[in-house]
Amino acid sequence: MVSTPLPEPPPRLWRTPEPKRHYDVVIVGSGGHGLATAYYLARNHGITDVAVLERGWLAGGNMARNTTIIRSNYLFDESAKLYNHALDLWEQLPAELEYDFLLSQRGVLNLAHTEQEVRDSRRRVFANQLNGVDAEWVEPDEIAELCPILNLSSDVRYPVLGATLQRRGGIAKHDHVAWAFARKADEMGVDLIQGCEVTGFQLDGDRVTGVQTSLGPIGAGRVALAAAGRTSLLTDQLGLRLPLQSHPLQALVSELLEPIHPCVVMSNHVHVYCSQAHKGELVLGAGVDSYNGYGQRGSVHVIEQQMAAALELFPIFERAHVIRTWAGTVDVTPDASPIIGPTPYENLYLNCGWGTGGFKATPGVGWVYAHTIATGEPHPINEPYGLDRFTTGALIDEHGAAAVAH
Amino acid sequence: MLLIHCPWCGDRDETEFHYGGQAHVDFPENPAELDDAAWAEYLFVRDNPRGLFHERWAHTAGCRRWFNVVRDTTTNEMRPEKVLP
Amino acid sequence: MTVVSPVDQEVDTLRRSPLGARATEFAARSGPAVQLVEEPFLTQVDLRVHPGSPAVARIEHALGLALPHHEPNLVSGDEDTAALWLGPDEWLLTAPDGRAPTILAALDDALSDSLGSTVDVSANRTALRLSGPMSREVLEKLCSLDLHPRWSFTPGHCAQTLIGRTQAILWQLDREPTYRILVRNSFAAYLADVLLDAMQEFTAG
Amino acid sequence: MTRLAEGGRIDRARTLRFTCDGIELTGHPGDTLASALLANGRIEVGSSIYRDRPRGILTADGTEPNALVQVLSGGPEPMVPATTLELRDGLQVASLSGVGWLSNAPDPTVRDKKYVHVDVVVVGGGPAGIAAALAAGRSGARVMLVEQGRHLGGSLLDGDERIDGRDAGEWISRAAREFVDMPEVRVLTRSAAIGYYDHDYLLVAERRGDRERLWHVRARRVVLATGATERPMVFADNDRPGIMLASAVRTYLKRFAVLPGQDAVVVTTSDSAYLTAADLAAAGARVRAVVDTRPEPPQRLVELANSLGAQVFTGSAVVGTTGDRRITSARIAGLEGGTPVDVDCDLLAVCGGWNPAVQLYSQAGGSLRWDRLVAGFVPEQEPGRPKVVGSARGTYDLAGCLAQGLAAGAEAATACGFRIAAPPVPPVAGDRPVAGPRPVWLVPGEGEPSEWTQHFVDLQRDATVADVWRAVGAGMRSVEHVKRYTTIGTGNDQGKTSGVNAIGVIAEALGAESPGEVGTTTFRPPHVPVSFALLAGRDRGELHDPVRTTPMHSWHVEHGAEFEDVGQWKRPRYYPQPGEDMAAAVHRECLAARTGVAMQDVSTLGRIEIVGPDAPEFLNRIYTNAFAKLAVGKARYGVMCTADGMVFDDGVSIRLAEDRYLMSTTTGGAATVLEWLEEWLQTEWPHLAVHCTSVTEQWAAVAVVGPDSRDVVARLAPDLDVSNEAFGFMEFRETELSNGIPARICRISFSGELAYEINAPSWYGLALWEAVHEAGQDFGITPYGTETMHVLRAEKGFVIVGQDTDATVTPHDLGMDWVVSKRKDFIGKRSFSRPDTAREDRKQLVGLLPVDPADVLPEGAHLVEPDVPLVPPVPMLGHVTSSYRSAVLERGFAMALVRGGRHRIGEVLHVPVDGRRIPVEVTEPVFYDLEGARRDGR
Ligand SMILES: Cc1cc2nc3c(=O)[nH]c(=O)nc-3n(C[C@H](O)[C@H](O)[C@H](O)COP(=O)(O)OP(=O)(O)OC[C@H]3O[C@@H](n4cnc5c(N)ncnc54)[C@H](O)[C@@H]3O)c2cc1C
Ligand SMILES: NC(=O)c1ccc[n+]([C@@H]2O[C@H](COP(=O)([O-])OP(=O)(O)OC[C@H]3O[C@@H](n4cnc5c(N)ncnc54)[C@H](O)[C@@H]3O)[C@@H](O)[C@H]2O)c1
Ligand SMILES: Cc1cc2nc3c(=O)[nH]c(=O)nc-3n(C[C@H](O)[C@H](O)[C@H](O)COP(=O)(O)O)c2cc1C
Ligand SMILES: [Zn+2]
Repeated sequence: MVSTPLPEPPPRLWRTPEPKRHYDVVIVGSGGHGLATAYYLARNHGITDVAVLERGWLAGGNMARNTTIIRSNYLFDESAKLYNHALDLWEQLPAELEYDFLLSQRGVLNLAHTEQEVRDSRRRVFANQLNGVDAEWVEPDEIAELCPILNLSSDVRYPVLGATLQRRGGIAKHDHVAWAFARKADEMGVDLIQGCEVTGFQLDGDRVTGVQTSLGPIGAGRVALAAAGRTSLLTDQLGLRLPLQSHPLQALVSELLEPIHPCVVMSNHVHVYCSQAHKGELVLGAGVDSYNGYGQRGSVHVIEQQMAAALELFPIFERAHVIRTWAGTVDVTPDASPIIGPTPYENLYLNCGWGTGGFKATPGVGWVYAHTIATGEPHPINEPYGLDRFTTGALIDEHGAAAVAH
Repeated sequence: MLLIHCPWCGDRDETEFHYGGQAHVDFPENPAELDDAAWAEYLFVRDNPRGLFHERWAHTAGCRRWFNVVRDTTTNEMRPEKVLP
Repeated sequence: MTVVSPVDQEVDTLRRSPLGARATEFAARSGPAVQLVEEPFLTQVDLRVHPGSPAVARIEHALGLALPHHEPNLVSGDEDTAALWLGPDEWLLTAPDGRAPTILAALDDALSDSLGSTVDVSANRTALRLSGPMSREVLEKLCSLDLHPRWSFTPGHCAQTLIGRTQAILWQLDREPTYRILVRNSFAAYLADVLLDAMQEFTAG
Repeated sequence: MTRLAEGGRIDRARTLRFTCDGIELTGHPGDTLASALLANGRIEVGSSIYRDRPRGILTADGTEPNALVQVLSGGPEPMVPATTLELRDGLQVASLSGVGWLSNAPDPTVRDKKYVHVDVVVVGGGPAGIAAALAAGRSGARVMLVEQGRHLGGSLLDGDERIDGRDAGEWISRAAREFVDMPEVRVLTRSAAIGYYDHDYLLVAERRGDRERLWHVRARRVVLATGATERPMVFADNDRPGIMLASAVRTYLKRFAVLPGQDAVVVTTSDSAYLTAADLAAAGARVRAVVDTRPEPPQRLVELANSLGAQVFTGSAVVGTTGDRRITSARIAGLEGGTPVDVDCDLLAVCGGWNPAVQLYSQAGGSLRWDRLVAGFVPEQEPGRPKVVGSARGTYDLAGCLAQGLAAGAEAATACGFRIAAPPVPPVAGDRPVAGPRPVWLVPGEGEPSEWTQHFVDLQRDATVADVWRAVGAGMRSVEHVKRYTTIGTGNDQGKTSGVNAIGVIAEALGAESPGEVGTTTFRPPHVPVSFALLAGRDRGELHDPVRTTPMHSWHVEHGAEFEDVGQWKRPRYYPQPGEDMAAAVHRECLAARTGVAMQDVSTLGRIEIVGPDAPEFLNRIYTNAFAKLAVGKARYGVMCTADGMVFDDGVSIRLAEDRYLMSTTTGGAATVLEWLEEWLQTEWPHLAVHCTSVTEQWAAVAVVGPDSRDVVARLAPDLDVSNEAFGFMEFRETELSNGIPARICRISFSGELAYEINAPSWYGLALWEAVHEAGQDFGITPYGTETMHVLRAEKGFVIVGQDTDATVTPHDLGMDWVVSKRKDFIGKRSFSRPDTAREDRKQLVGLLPVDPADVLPEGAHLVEPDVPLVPPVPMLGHVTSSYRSAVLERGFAMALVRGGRHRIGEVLHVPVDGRRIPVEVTEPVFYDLEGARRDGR
């Protein structure tokens, strides 16, 4: 026996309740965000008459598909606040949720391969440090110690010139994170209803009073969307057009391998990122497929390029095997930052646009979104993330500022 | 790997093309007259349907022409868009 | 077009083609199955004109060449002097070294007041000649076009496409098959490298 | 020894030596590692991943969950199924327990890719696939037949069927010969179709010793003849070595002449395992019992079993086993009760039923349906989806498989324009009607299912019935949840043997009607594992990404330049002389440009010719400043913005003629700008008569910079009047250089000094460079790289797009209001008046002078108010975009984007670095030659 099994999940997770006719709050979508929101509505605001409606199986969307990278070393103040809040919560969640979902703060390296990437990276590190985000700039010799399998030779197409390091960053077992939230939310009385697709809204003028679902109408005091890639399909029902485009995003895993890759490595330029999950599989991802798509499948050249990139960085992966590839549907905004806040419709709230990087925000966004829903006002952390930024021009352009996603 | 029909060069692999998003979004006649919201709509808001989507591609590695197609965003089935008058 | 402009011998010796220094290497890595050589300094002129323009007839007359436009991806002429379809209103005219001034003058005359453009791109790309019975097999490792002779790609066809990770103009010259690949200078070394790499299967001892 | 005296497709004349776990063994060409191990009497492989239970070879193909080995020889490869690994001389392997390992040892394997187009691709070279390829091939269509195994034939290789009056093997050989004679048919064996992508794009992984090839197959029609795979049964202790799939036992007997056991029990849910019993007996094994879950199996089969001397148990199953490192007995009990019987055995051949291999059909977007009669998931056979034939769709009789194959092949070819009628189906013998199976998902054990911790469902993941029960007990209803809770189906084998059994068990746990109600999990590529290296192909190392170089590159290399990656280009960064570091070299290069003359290779700048009567109007719309009125012969600097008003490229454009401009772009931006221009031209302004042609590589260019540059250019271009009066700033001239090179010389300056950019057709690039170098010798002309270029331009406050800007910066933010036309409209203009974009206190470009001139600020550092405590979160005012030590100023200086920066000029701010605060004065972003006198030279 060379491998240790994952910790056994708890024997009780959730009920399978019948939907009631009305809830104080209906959350659409049981991804990590919907579940964390339900949990914090109950925990922080005492609101437990809540249903989370899920068209498929619980947490079967992007929550089931992401490469589980957690970090908070984003450039802009707004982002640093949001993701660092999430990171603080991550650290206390295993105890609080009484669930070992394998949070592993093994450190995240973002590699820089060009002089401009070095400038951008160092800019981010300086900003992080002033924002209280643990971040360091590391030179190749230090990288070699952190991740010995990286090819740090100067004799490669795009040599590694340095990296940013966030030691508190890492990974967690995605499915179990969702189940941990689900279990506690369920315990506190939240109804998790699967196989229930929201197809439209009940309206009283500009006030949302409930939702139409594949299981019939359900009334709601407030409706909170947490539907990720399908958000705009819902808002289309109201004629509310959002700056969202849904793209396939692919990822893949290798067979189980003995521990070899001790941290998380991301490279924007060579374009791949990789970690080794707890069981031992290498988990790799890169960028979205170029076109819009809801098919949860992508094109193979994206995978091939990703493999070529992986081998540039990690020659030792040569004979590892891909055993499975898959895709999610991610909702991308023009500035690669999320939208969290109220809508022009009374009682309708929006959380979307997380694109390729919303897993790490799960507890943080649950917290502030719950606050927004409970009080009707954005939490200070999500204040800048309103829809109006696209009109005023106050984008939070993490993408434009050359920070990496995921 | 999508097989995309360039109306000029014929069928080519997706890797020869660049995606251009929704088709038929015209640059406003007179941007100065638009209010901020309408301008923001032009800049940032595009349809994102599940199902048939009129979209643009550019044959960047080939003839460099832009053209429109209709694609089903769930199955990726594609057909040429009828050339509009 | 019959006028051959005299090539200035002295300044000529100052020219270097992107792969000029690698000729012996190419020869050494070629074999009976497949051969690679650079064909430097071809005259190349990019012509843009609407296929319905009255200038087209004048241009064809001046060049002594049809501008293929009824079907895409076709070449008229021969490997010496040719017009390659690049797009619905775009052709690449090729000719032996040194003809650009005469071609440009002839085209500008023929275009006269009609809309269009001509640009000398002779130094923008170089050409690689890939020939031998296995040359199609070599290309199939790098290029996703259907190169099967019975179907779409035969002598007299050309296509702008990707070869490996670079864009190129692929032109089949004859049935052997022989291909001429026009590639932008800065990508020429890369293209040569990937071709030589793909050839190795058929040329290695 | 368990190798039979004769038979099999092995070459007994030759012996291959190999080692497993250090033990030396032998086999023959034709063996797989698994068959060779079995022939050596070794059935046990690595123990199980989590429970340390002994495990043995279960299958004879790529569905193997247990016998995954680490190949040690020839570049270590993890997790290779022993059942598909072809034996070769010197092979060394080690057994694994579900986890492999990686090593850096060199890998001799050559891997490449090939792109092919076919009319019809047939996946699977069994009878159905061969038939399909024959019919399609005879039409003249381009056909590809791919078979993952070593030989064509599929399950015919293990049987005794006869086709067309001959041995099936002969039919296969005849077909193979016919394929060879059909020029448009390509047969690939040892090649697995691993992925089915949109628009009928298949990936086929071929493996042939040290050569691997990934075929990219674009097909017009696809026929899937992937066969069916056998599944095991779920009973207590069903995982002991010696328990094998019944069909695998047959394969070992027939293909490899290996008898995996002497005392056999056969347990089955359908007819097919009786053939295994017969073959075992024929090979000399004792078949002690045949156990059939069906109360009334076909009488002829019962008679057959009896004739073999086997005791037949009907309506029964194996409910448990004993044995330490190998099975020693099977406990047989009636499914409706009764006293169990223990039968000694060293081999238990199991047939839990058959799973049509529907994975590729599902990957293709096809839907599956549970078929009760087939007792498996079968393809729905929807129109527009690939055609599935043979046992892949649950057809288990040979005649049916052949008929479907021939029909599908003909139909596919016809659909591609190669008309052909389906050939007649050859008569078949030895093929028997197949009676209905009786699957048993859960063989009863002791106690409750929740306690059945030794009823294994997924051998590779060590997951049991108890695990499934636990998942369902926790509240899970979906097969997807159970998969993730138990990890069933997530191994190397992707649940090929365990998947449907798991679904059956879940159905039982949920009390569902049938597995169909539960449904499958999603099938995803790759169908069989494929190495990272094969997917990467040749795009590695030197071929990873094109290296773009200028015509002068060889000179730079010879002269010791250090290079920088800019986009795909290699650009000289600086030219160190012996003993110099970058700072010293840059200092020297800068001084040369400021005090004498220096030269830089600027051939990498993007260049686009823009031609047509509407070119002036077009550039007016693209650039923020006006270009329509630029005089012919003159040059102008321009900035372009995206529609949301952010700077995205800049450069100098010159007007060659009334209707012709030559635009230059940044090195990295060339392709993007050309695409941008085409997009606007074609999709927004098709009425504008303008054509764009990329001429980046048409031109080589050398910047000649410094007060002595005029003299150098005068020497170079004797025909040119280089006086200020005759050749003004931002003008260009065409001339012939002294060596005869035709050149276009432009007076532009990115350094503030008198400077010329000499352009010549790129084939003269090296000669041009050498000529400039030569002409400048008397002036000590100094080649310089990008780093010096950066310093020089920063001293003058010129921005570099992408360094002093990111996608959040407007021209106004850069203090470049002068470049923004008030009169005309252009792309991005409307965005400037948005509330946030119009804010006065946006981040604006300023200069910074460290109060201590010795300080050089780190680029990327942030600015803070002097009195702010450095306790996070520290409010930041902006960041340093460019920072250098200036040779002429003899001090550090920087440029920065600072909130409300224009109004802060004169203020002192702090730059915190490593806990230290560096005080800096905010200045205008021009540091040198404020009045701009130097651009005209001395
Ligand atoms: C391949 C991949 C890799 C990624 N890697 C990372 C990473 O490393 N780090 C990181 O931080 N982020 C990563 N992400 C992004 C991250 O997964 C998402 O941003 C995040 O999961 C989105 O929030 P969510 O969990 O709530 O979304 P989801 O899990 O997608 O939840 C949305 C739910 O809404 C349901 N739904 C939608 N419409 C309806 C409806 N009409 N009615 C009812 N229910 C509905 C969906 O079924 C779904 O379950 C990755 C994403 C992908 C696809
Ligand atoms: N219950 C039964 O009695 C039973 C069950 C199964 C099969 N059979 C018999 O088996 C035969 C079935 O013929 P068939 O042609 O349908 O199937 P087959 O099993 O004979 O052949 C299928 C072939 O496809 C190959 N294959 C599968 N997936 C592949 C992939 N992704 N890439 C490349 N190759 C792949 C396999 O290696 C195999 O050789 C019939 O003779 C039938 O009687 C009987
Ligand atoms: C972090 C992570 C690790 C995974 N590890 C495995 C694995 O070891 N084996 C496996 O088969 N799938 C693995 N998967 C992929 C899932 O099987 C599955 O493909 C993914 O959840 C998407 O669902 P779908 O393929 O069913 O659409 C993993 C997924 C993630 C996000
Ligand atoms: Zn085209």
